[in-house]
Amino acid sequence: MDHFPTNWGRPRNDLHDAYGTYPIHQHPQHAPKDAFADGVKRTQQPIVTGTSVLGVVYKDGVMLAADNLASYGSLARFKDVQRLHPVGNHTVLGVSGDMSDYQYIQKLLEELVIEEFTEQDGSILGPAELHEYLSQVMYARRSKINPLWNSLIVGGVKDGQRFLAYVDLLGTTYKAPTIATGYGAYIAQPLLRKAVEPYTDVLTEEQAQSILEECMRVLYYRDARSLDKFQIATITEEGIRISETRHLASSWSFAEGIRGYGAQTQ
Amino acid sequence: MTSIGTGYDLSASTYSPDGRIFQVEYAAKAVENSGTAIGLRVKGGVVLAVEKLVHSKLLVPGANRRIQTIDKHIGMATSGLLADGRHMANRGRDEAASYREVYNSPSPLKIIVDRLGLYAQAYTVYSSVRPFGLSTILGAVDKDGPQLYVIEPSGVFFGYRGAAVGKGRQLAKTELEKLQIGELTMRQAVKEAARIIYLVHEDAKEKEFELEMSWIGDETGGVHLPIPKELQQEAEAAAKASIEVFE
Amino acid sequence: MNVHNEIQHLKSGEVNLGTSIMAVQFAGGVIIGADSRTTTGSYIANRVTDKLTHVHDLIYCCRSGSAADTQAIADMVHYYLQMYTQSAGERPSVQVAASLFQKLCYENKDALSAGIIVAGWDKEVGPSVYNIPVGGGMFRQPWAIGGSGSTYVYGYCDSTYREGWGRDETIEFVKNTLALAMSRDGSSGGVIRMCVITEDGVERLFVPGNELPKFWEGKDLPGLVRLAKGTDIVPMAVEV
Amino acid sequence: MFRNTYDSDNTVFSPQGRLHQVEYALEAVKQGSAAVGLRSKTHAVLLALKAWFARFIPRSTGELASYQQKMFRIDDHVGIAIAGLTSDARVLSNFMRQQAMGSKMVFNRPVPVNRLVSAIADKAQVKTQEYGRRPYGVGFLVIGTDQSGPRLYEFSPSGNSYEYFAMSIGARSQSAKTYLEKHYESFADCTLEQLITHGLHALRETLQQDKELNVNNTSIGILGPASVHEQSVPKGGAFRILEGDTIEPYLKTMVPKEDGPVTAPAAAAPPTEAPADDVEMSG
Amino acid sequence: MEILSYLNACGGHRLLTRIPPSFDMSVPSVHLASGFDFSNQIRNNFLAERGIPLPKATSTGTTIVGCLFKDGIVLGADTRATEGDIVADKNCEKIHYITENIRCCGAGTAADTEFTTAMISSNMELHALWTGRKPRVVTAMTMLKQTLFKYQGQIGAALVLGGVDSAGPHLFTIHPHGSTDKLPFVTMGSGSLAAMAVFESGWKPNMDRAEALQLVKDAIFAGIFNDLGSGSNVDACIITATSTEMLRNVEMPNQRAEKENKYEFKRGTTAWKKEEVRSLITSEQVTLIGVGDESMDTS
Repeated sequence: MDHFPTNWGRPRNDLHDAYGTYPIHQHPQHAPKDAFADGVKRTQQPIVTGTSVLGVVYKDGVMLAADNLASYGSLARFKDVQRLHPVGNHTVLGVSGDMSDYQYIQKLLEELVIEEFTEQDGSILGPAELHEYLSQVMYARRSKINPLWNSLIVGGVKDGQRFLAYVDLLGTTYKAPTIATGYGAYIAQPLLRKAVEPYTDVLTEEQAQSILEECMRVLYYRDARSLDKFQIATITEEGIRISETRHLASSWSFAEGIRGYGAQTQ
Repeated sequence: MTSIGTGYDLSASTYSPDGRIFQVEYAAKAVENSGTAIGLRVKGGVVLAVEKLVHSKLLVPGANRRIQTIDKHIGMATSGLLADGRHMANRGRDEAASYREVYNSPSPLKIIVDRLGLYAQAYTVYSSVRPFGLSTILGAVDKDGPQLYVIEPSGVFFGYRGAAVGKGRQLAKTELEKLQIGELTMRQAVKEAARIIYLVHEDAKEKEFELEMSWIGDETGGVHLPIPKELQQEAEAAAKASIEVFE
Repeated sequence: MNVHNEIQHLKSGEVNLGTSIMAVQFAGGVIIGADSRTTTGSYIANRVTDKLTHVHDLIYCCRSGSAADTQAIADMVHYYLQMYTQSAGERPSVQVAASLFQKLCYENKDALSAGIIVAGWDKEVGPSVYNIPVGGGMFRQPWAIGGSGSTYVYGYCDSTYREGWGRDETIEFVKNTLALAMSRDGSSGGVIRMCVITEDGVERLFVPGNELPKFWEGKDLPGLVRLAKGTDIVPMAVEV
Repeated sequence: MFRNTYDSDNTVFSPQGRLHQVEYALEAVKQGSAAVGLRSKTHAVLLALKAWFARFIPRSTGELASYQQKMFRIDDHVGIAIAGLTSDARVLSNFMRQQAMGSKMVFNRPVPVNRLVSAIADKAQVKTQEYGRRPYGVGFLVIGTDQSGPRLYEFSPSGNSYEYFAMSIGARSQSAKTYLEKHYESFADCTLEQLITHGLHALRETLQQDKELNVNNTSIGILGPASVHEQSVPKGGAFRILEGDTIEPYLKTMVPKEDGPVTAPAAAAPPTEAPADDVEMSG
Repeated sequence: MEILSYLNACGGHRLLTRIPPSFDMSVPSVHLASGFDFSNQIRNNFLAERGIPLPKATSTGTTIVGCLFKDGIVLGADTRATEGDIVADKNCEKIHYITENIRCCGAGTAADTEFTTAMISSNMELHALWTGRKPRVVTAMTMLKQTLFKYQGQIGAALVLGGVDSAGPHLFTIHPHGSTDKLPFVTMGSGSLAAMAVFESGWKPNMDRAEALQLVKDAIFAGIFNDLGSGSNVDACIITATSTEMLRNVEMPNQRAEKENKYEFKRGTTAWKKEEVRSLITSEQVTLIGVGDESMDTS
């Protein structure tokens, strides 16, 4: 019991002490400060970054693709980074943006999955639940003026439902049959809209794969922060498959005859 | 127990004239009245089993689990006050999560046991709280292989190859000592565990019970999981058969 | 990721030759080489650019920096060298060409962003390579590298270059250096274009983007399968 | 119960390892009027006996007298019936609602019922271990649905919670329990109407001699598709509480009680002096 | 005057005025230079820093493309013109005439593309008359890039120039700062990424006329449907050695649909409770005086 009458009648904070487990003498005397209390300035730009992630819905599930590059400014710094992250057996997260924030998100999700597992009650977090959770995390962080500098695609299949949705550093969310982040939103999205959106219920896995590969190729041609090594994650009713690294074929032969930028011919 | 009623046994913060803390001993009594729990540390893993006393036939069989999961690789069986068991498990999860948070890797069981031991001990030094009426068996497979520990209400803990707590612990320990525990496979250990729980229960002639078992090790990929249904049935059938032979 | 900023940048329209360029002299001539990427922000506006610019019969330049600035400079030098040839009645030397570049670059240094390598063959000294970095200095070198990608390969060049190489060895050196720079520098990439300039003329060489020399580029990542029926939990990771 | 040395504080174990304060709290649950819960493969129902506020309101006010609230809606998929201190129940049910809303907001999923029950059980456990607090004086029957269908749980002030096929709590609940134990194996395949009839039969067992179940003293909580007697049921068969005239058709389905075989033996009901009224904090 | 000349010295065209080595810029000019006047630039930058923004120039969010094929060039453009977030013109023309065999698509500041191409068109005409030869695409390209470079990006024109001349088909892009690219397929404007994606996945060498036109249409569609700055219809222009075909509004994918219903309310839709008719006419008795002879003459 708190014997200071001034502390009585305050609203409870179940978020802070949901189970009333604080030993009595340790009850916090002060409510947590709000985000603006200190007037701190936060660093805010991404440092080591991953570029576009693509996601499509097809006949049997959802497919994501991302290359294996983490850039440091214009330096192609790490060329074997996996940006498709499986969560449980029904969901894959595709991440572009800051790689340190991505690792932090991985940690959050790991903690969440373990919490869920330790309940041992058969209740499982599917893609829709994880997307909702991530959107809450992202929005909460941007509201503290300290965003996680990422664009995320959450894709999965659970209970016969295909799920593909987006959330970014502002907490913006949307669901769509095709999603592309980063430069992919400008370059791959038009191709995906045309090739996938009218056919989500008929596209086969092979077709979806070749569309994604084609988009990854165009991105490799046109995005200066991309790489010709990429992976594809396929999520179906059976579970998750993430491919080993694949290498993009590219075509350059038409360039051989080009000379100069204007009148030059030699 | 000559000190009962003298007033030296009303608080965990009070010693009796002969230097005992009766409240801790009383807490241990709560364990002694509770269903037996055992753990076996064998080749490649750990097996946990509890004798779950069924106080009503309206209970849903298989629900109301008494073996809990602390982390992917850590399981926990308790004997004593059930609600205290959940409290301890929640604390264990917090500790395991906090280890992961800092070190980004699964915690060794020793660390969790150490922290939970300290936690239990803290409840034995203040008059404002009571000790946990709880003996806890913790099993895990960590980077050093299979591990098994028991934490007592006083906060002390020891590592074991075979451990038993609760009402039937004496008989169970005797049975465990007969086994070449280190030589058992996990599957053999499941059968032995089932047999021991059945034996101990038979001995006490208690009301109905349900056998609950779990394992961690090579068979589960290092993850703490309930025993698969078929194996459980097989083990229970064998246990029942052995009891009949025994009789 | 910061697409919005980069699009802003894109709209402002400055086109950059974030580049890897190179020139090396050898006994009989010079090899010049360049990647083919032109970017606005991180959008590749042209993936097959020709950054090897003809300014006279046996004199070429490699351009890095602003596309507009370097094209304007090269066009002017091209014009002056034609005028020079007409009035002097002979081919200009590489030194003359390089000096014109330097003059333009130095006198307009505040308005320009151009790093240029001039190379070629003349009858006075044979093969020669001049480096004219941003600011407008002029430095004759046996080999020169430039552009944003060059910062990644100084060590490689220093440890690899040997005097006395022949044509083919020099070509390999240029090709490998550029491939290394292109693989690390996001502002460089595409194909490798090279010119072999000798007394006899200019020979163009072309290495398509899918046939570049390969160096270490990280491991290939393994695949992964998780069945929905299986446990939701992955086995504990064991560091090997 | 006799006064003993070890029963005045929840932080004291008796030499037998018992916690008398917690056991007394369990008695508080028995002071409340009875509640019954049971489930089939498709439905879960709660039935409760509403005590009349006779103690506070003179009988002469007749119609104006109010009945105690025995059921609370937690979320679309969860409802509870209570027995014991109503004010404690309100604190806990409010907490449950917050947990349910939290789950909806953060994960966009209905909170798993077992976790909801465990959460209040864990809260209750703390109140059995620290000085200066008393254990909650209320027990719950919680019905809910999750991916595997309808569920029924009991929560008690000791911090324990169990899942049952059928259960009853509160005054004279042992009589109802006896009825349930006798019939529970048939519940799984019951229709909603049959299930409610069983529930009413069980609840009837807890009545004092001269009392009958009627539209005023009975509440029915339902989870699952609509019954033939229901007009407008929330989408997906969400939890709803039936009171007053709407329960008339169900009361009619009860088989009149014959003295003898159907009734549980009188000895099974624990003797109690307490009135069936709910205990008030101030009382 | 001194300040003015100092500002001119800092202005965009300093580089070019310096190029003839004989011209000495160190002597302050007393004449205002022709063309754009940048004398307010520093003041305006200062004002912008103080939080007074400059009015924004009208810019065409645009998709323009060009593509080489077997017999020549196909150019394409959308037809949306925007002012900020307002669609100013739903069917403007972005493929500008340079000469009969050369056309130029413009993106960027509308007025700049309009007037720059018009000026070059005029100069090309004069040049052709002067030389007596059919105009060449590189000539137009050189004029354009030199003009744009002179103004150091201040003329916001991003162009796709295409045509066929004695040396064959040619296709260029010209960026606002004056850099050019020579490529078999090009895109420009805010929709350039979308359009380029279509080219990168669909272009092949030596296409026939129909294939090339379809590819150009698809590229413009990608801009129209994916880029908010582009919209409305597709214009195309096919230039071969023998002919130039301007295909105005060759595709119109955004026609307004016919309304399915009339949304007029029937008489009596609104019920009323009482009806009252009041005469608003005031009648007056007028006595005419002297009717007859003195009445006004009317005809």
